[in-house]
Amino acid sequence: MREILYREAIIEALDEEMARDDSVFLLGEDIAEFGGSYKTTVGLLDKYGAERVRNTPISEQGIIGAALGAALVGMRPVAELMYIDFSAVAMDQIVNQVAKVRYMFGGKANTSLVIRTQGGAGRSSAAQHAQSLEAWFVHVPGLKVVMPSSARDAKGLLKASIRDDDPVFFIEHKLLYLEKGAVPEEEEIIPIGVAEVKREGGDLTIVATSSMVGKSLAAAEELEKEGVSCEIIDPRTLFPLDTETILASIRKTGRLLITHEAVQRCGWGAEIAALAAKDAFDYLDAPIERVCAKETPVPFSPKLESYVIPGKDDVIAGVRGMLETV
Amino acid sequence: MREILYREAIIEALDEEMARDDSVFLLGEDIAEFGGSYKTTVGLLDKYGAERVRNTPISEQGIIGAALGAALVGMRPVAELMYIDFSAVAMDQIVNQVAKVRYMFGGKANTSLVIRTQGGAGRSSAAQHAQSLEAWFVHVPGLKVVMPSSARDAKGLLKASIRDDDPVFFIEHKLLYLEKGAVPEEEEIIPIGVAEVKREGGDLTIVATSSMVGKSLAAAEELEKEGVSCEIIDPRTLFPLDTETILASIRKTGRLLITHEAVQRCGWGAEIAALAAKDAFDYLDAPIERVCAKETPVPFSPKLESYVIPGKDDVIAGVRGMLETV
Amino acid sequence: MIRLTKAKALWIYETMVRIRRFEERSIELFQAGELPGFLHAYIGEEAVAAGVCAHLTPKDQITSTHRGHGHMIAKGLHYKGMFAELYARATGYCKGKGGSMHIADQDLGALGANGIVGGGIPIAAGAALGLKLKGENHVVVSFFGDGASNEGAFHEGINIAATWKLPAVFVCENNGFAESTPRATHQAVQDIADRAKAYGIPGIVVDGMDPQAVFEAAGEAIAHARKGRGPTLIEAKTMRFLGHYVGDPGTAYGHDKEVGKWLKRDPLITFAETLEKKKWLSKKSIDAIHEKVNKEMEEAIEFARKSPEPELDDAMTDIYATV
Amino acid sequence: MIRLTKAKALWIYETMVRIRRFEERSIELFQAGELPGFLHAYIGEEAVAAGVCAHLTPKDQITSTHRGHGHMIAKGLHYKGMFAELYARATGYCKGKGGSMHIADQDLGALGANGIVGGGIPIAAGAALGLKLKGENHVVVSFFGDGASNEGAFHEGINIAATWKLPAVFVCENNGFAESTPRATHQAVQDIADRAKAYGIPGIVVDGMDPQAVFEAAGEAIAHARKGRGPTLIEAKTMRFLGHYVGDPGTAYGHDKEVGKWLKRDPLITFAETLEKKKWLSKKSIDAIHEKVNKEMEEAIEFARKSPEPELDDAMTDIYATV
Ligand SMILES: Cc1ncc(C[n+]2csc(CCOP(=O)(O)OP(=O)(O)O)c2C)c(N)n1
Ligand SMILES: Cc1ncc(C[n+]2csc(CCOP(=O)(O)OP(=O)(O)O)c2C)c(N)n1
Ligand SMILES: [Mg+2]
Ligand SMILES: [Mg+2]
Repeated sequence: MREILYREAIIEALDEEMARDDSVFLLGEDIAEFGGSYKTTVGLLDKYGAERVRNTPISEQGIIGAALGAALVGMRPVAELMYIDFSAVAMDQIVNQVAKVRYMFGGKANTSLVIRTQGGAGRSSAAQHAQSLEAWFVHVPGLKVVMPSSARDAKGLLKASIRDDDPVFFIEHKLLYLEKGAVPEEEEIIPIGVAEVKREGGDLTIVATSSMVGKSLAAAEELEKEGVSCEIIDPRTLFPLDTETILASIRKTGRLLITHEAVQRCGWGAEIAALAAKDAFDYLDAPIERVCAKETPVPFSPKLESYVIPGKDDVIAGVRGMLETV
Repeated sequence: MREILYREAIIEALDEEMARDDSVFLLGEDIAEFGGSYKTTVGLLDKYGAERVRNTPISEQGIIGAALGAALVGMRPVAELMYIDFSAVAMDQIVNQVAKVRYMFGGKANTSLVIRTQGGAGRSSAAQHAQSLEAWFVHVPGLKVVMPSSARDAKGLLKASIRDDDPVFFIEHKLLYLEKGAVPEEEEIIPIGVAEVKREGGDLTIVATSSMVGKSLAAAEELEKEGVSCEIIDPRTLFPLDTETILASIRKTGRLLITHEAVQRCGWGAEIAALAAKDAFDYLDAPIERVCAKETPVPFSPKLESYVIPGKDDVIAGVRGMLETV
Repeated sequence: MIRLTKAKALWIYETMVRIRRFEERSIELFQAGELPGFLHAYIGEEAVAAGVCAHLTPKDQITSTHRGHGHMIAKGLHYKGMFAELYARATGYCKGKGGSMHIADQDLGALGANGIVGGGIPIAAGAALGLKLKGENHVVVSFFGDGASNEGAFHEGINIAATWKLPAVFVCENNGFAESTPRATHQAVQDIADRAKAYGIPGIVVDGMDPQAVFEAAGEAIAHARKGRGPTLIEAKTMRFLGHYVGDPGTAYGHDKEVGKWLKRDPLITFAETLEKKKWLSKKSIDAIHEKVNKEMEEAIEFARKSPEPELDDAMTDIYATV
Repeated sequence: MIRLTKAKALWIYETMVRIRRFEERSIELFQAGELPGFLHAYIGEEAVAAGVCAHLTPKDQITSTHRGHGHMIAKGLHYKGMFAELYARATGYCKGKGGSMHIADQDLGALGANGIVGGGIPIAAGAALGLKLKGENHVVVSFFGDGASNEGAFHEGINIAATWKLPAVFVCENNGFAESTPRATHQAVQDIADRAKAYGIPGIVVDGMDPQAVFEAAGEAIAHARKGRGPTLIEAKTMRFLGHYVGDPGTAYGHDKEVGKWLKRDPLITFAETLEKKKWLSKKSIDAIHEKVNKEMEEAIEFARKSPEPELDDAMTDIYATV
């Protein structure tokens, strides 16, 4: 299969959906001539024009409100928030408006829109440009939350998100943009709500999201050499969540490690731990481990940043710790 | 001990701290002549004047930014956000500014400020006026999060919060305002970071917050009649968290039920479940149970609202379910 | 200028009567303990909703506020679904899930009341963008208060609409108070219409107690928008005759001192007089209107009372289109 | 009017040289791969920071932006701590935890650069409120860009400052671009200074390439604020000579076409000429200034290079004052 960059996969998904459906359009800061801060909309202005690839003022509340209003009258907007950190500026529109209008209005509301953004650390962008805030959005009924870890998932899930009739909060990762992966030429829609077992194994289950999937795969390679066999599950969509795939793996391995780039406390991993401690309790052979960012704002210093953000070695250490426990 | 209303306890705390320290002042919507939407600042305008009890424009970003700026130059503001739901409007200032400046500035920043707000359902206020969003703030390093369940805690913890040198996100509950409780006449500071065992028991541990503490106590009374002895722990401050008190109880009882009014998924309860599944794993005799709001925006209809929000009976059912499991 | 025809004038008058009566009855029902939640009454401001919405078709859209009943009635929503909603019944516009602050009907172009002050303004800009992209010649009107004009959402929403020349009209109902806060203490500018200068769009001050003045100003702004010339900010100076919410006496913050002089300008009285002078209405026809409205109102209340509550399971539907 | 004295003029000139040189060297170091993260260079806009900060004492406060080096230097921060911060060293202003976008020093009245566009504006209002409550006669200046003037935070922050007549000055550095977005496509208003009308405060347009003009306008606004008359919005028309961030060629969005005509108005050149004409500076003294600045700069860079990185444990300090 041909290989393309994660960021190219995003462009392809947008391109194909815009070609397919006139009601799909893009809005966001610097997405037009500039092609987006992370170059995820390059070429689309030329192809679809300024009406459908709209540079906005720096007005995040306005962007999300505009997307919602357009959706309500029948369009399918794809709004870009340049950094997930800036979702804080638009939080009211995302949480109190977008997520709730369908319910508040008794079901009568078109809210088919996608909010694309990117998160994560690794570029010395410091505390206001490197957060991982997915847990906030999973906590909000009315939103779907998607977090692809590969180019293929990024493309297939973005296409599914655009076609979905619910608001989807779609979280890319700044470091993954330049990673290559196999993506089929032919159209592929990856359904929302289906996890993928990225690696099979029998000794323990690792549930990993976004950038931690690749790091976990690398960790698993090393651990394999020590005779430890890890199963790695990428939920891909944090809500709706494919609990069955996760629980089936835990029932098989008896051990669970969860890893994500967000701060541990009240992070999404806690939800998976809680799920397992309830629905796979009898199968657990060891304490549930979490490998997450340390509980601090993200520091600027690359040295401190890589200390704070979990890496392959942290996953390995986590796994080793769990096996010793027994 | 004399009994006063929870909302009166708030007023007393504000009053005493304003009298004690000139740098303490209040700002928020309709807190002056009106005394606040929930009457938690009544009388303070007359006593301290309009400079120190400031009605603001409807500008939540402005309110929090103003509090932060004033703190940076040495004041100790207490900002009120009328509903926790409106924190979404101010989320950038709360999360990207207030919580992070100390760290980003390398430790050189006065950020002694309190953000008071109230959450919770029970008054048919519908989806935008009845949320419980504490998990968002616990997920943000740099913030302390306080959530008192009684008049006494409200007063003692608010005084501690105002004296604290860190930003404290202080969450009251709209239904508790009119509940009476014993509050000492003499000054009492309740330290941040210390849980309280609200009831001792041996069969299972209930960790409950805010309005769920009272409901859990009522549930425990009934369960006692069935011969079930519940220990109820109110963490009071969600961060810093008194993990020792919680873990000690779980080690004693072997069973854990967590209950809060927020939506279950990615709620604060997940963090407690994850904590237990890691640090009390060997002591757990049963799956960890969560009794939380159903995963939906809060409905307007009182019938639906009380269905969605956990009540005493849900706690009882949760406990019974856990005991059957064994 | 679009002149006020007899038909429009009568529509406006009747609409104001409908709003007034709806509010009076909801207040009574609320005070009798029949309605849950809380209510913000629109009484006193009827000329604004009626005067503006007289220009709108069901394909035109509005966004509204916590004080939204008047806008909804003027936009064509029926009492039955509204009362049923206030009663939290399954037959309500929101199936009992939204309540007073979230009444909406997409089919009638009502994109919702809103419990977040200022929250509807960017949404209105977005709806206008959507209509423009669809190539439909409809407009969006966003209603909001003086207090809302201090929210960031106001600034961002109007700036976007102005920059993109969207077919939107922003109607600020300046009733002099944001909850308990008098306008002069929440902003230093004299006329909120001046804020239009920040966006390079027309800003118009209009007497919000005069339905004809509102009608004319709105007509121009809406025509301007329909022609693709972009948004207008209309400031209608008005007054709520009651407290912020039903139950607020309004005394703590000087509302009682202010309201007196406005009561004399009650648009229901003054406009009836105007129309009588023009011979467009008679005492008799006025009575007939009131009677008809009253009758419809009581029927709607009966409908609401008799309607079933939602089932418990309904709490868990309408969260997603598909899961 | 506060006249530009010789002393102030020389201070402004030297400050501009310091800023320019700091930026030139950081760009070189960044391109050599010595500095992590990313940088937004202030080159071209020096007259604004220098002309405004010429009026400020260390007790006066500023808030700044992602493009903040110029403001920090003009506010009195030293190169050593700044370079050390860019190098992510423990000796940096933020101990290596903040980087370019978060340089701050409370002791010098620098309440921080800010990575959130518009984020500093409400904070500035708050600092002004704090100073007023403390009864201190200091002022706060908030710097931000044309793009920032579309954020809700701009609206809310300035409205609060205006309503409460706080001692604040809002300085919009209008460089015609928000990242890649030309100003005309992000707002319809011609002069951002017109936005002052939305708050009932003075709005002034000033030539941001002319240090004297900036100095005079800022002097008036600051005096106005110190007298308790409330805030002013100053719009300084200026231009960044480089792309949005170091590495952005600026070609994709027409910056290259715009920048040409501005380069001729480089304040470092024109102001030097002015001062030479006035005989306040000579070629020789200019060279001496450059030499001194260069020397200090290289010392600072050496200091930074030799400084230790933070220890791993430092990652977990400064999150709370007490836990
Ligand atoms: C974001 C937000 N902040 C505060 C409130 C609380 N609140 C509800 S109505 C209101 C006053 C609104 O004033 P205005 O916009 O003038 O409308 P009016 O009530 O006068 O019609 C306030 C503060 C809210 N609902 N949403
Ligand atoms: C809230 C927020 N939105 C978007 C960005 C990304 N961003 C950083 S700088 C910038 C452009 C700012 O333009 P302007 O305010 O004119 O300042 P300039 O860069 O021209 O000095 C943008 C969009 C951000 N940092 N914060
Ligand atoms: Mg008002
Ligand atoms: Mg700019």
